[in-house]
Amino acid sequence: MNIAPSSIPMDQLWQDTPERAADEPALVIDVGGFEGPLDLLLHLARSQKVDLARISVLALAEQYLAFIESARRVRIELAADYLVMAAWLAYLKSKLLIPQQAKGDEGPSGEEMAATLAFRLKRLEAMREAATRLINRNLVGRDVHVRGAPEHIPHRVQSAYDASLFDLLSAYANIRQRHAITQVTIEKRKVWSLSDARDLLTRMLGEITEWTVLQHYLLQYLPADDRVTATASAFAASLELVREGKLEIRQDGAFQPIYLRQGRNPAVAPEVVVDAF
Amino acid sequence: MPSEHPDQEMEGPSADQQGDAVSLLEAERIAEALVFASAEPVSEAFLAERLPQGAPVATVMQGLAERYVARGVNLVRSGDRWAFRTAPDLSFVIRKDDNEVRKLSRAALEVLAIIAYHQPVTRAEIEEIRGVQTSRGTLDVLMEAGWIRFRGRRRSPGRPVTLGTTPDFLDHFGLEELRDLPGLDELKGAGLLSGRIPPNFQVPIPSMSDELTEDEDPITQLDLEELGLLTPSGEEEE
Amino acid sequence: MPSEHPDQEMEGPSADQQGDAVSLLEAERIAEALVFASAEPVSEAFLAERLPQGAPVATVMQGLAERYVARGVNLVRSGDRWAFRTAPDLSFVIRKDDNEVRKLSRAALEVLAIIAYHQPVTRAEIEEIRGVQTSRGTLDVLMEAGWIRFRGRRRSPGRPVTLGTTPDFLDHFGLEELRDLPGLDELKGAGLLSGRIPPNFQVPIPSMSDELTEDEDPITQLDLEELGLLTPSGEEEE
Repeated sequence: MNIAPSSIPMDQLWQDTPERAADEPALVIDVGGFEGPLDLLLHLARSQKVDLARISVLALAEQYLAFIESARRVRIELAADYLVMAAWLAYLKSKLLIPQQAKGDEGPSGEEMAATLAFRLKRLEAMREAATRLINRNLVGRDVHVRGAPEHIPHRVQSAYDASLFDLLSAYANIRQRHAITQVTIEKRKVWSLSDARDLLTRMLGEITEWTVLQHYLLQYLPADDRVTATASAFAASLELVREGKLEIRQDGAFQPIYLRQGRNPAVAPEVVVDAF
Repeated sequence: MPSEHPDQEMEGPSADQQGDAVSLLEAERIAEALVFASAEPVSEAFLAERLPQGAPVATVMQGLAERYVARGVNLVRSGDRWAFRTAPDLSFVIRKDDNEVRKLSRAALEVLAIIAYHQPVTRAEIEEIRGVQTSRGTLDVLMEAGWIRFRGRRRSPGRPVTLGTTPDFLDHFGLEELRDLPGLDELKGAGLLSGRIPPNFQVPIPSMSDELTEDEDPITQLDLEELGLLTPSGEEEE
Repeated sequence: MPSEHPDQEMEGPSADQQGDAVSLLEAERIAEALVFASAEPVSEAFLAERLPQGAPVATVMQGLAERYVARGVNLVRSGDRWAFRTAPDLSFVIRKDDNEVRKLSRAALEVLAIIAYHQPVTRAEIEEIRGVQTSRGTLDVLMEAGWIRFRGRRRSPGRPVTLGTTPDFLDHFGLEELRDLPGLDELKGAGLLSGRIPPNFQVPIPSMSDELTEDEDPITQLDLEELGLLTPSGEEEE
């Protein structure tokens, strides 16, 4: 990767990066060449040397958590994606280890969540293979060649002018950006909130139909300095999400854990099909 | 016309056939000239406008393609466009100094594959499959190369824009149709091109113990170094 | 000497001939590909270096030239260099004007993009967005390309003319409707807009109907004449 966000040294990850505006996407840190937690998981899964369809998700989760722990022991700061995945896997692990309850409204079982994860890994691996097969085809300019001395350009002349949609959109983005950039207000990067975490998770795993006390797991993986602000912004963010109907909150009593789950008005259609099981 | 009965010419089947053969040959020559003269593929619509009235473009092109099948230059189809290309087995003789092939990053290639196999696909769906945000410089590189394009909008909340591949993608990767994407049918059959877990997707009940199974190794410090997360001299502080 | 014993065929002289025929065909294929892919006519010395050891270049090229003699493309020699050329009797199909598709200037692209996103838009509004004056020539080019049109007149002081895009615009850029133009998030996602834009930055959703908005009046024949777009006797093109 040669793109700016991934080339930021890891030790700067939790420091202030004032050149980043508030609406910049979350940092994608290329941990030793990995592109996100799913990529890392896929690598770990391969080291189990078994077919992805027969993989032990529990063992995989433990490997991942052990990996994150070792990184933390030597104070390596990891990108938020990796920590949120760790929280989710810790939660998944706890569900897999606790015998299945009969309660109907507890959302997907640990086994179903594990299946979702295995499916996503399998799908990512399949796309990797497809990409390899594509690039190994006979490519124009590498394996096969075009006429070296063309005599005409066979356009069906409807307009005497040519431009592509990409040209058009680039021109528009450029001109708008050139005039907007003068009014940029630089905001300090805020601590990532529960809703950030939720976005990250959605990206990694699809819509979470049952989230319960993930926050509890999440806090374990936050850097110590950020825990207080994260809790505060998490609460504010979750109220906002409730108002938008994207989240439901339940608390059984004062000082009891706060349960969260996807609301009735999700931003995108749920991806996890629980009915299939 | 070599017919002995000029006044019956229009009715005699052999005269028709002969006439057809002549005009078919002529149509082939014209198509050959048009496609040969162009570096980029030529659409059937473009050819149809220039071939003799009523010439069956598909038949003409099939015939021409057969003529070139064993030659050093082949006539290939991508979508509804045709192009002459050097035969793949001869790539070794043609060394172009200026490598015309764009070097794609691993991420860009992966995104391209996802767009090709899952199209029409939204950016959010690509990110869900890869589990990471698409970094800037990935989609625009693919658009600039002319391999992907905005297709339209999904009829779903938020009406997100969908992405798909272009005719140039087919040409560059030597595909006649999107159907010819390698392994497409298997992937479909395995349910790996859907956003949903196929009902037959089985995952064994995970073992309930913390112990590693026989075919697992514990993660060691060395592994972390291998993964590039730790420098070999990393100190353990806690 | 044609062998009468098929099982001895490999030893007879015809085997040599067969082998020669194979290697001659292979040499022809290689020469064919090399001449095809080269931007310049190819010298026999260049070919000799790349053909199989000892292949008779002159014979190979003669044979290849004969193969193409009645085709739509001929292999021609000038001096000791070889090149493919369209058959002289077919030069009429390669029309010169096919090459005369001009690339749109950056200014024209900008103006077209602003009209597409912000329509109905007046010339003054375009200038406000671009920060520079738009030359008359730029609008003329876009009109000539058939991508923009006068929509009407804004009901505001000076009654400025409003501009919009045409159906040909959608057709050319592969859009089904104006709403398919990507919005703010999608431009950002594709890496076209950077994240460093102010919070109040907006990308308009283009108006989706050809009908005039409430603050537009239809354009009349008289208006067009006033604008100098039509000579008084001119025909309306739309």
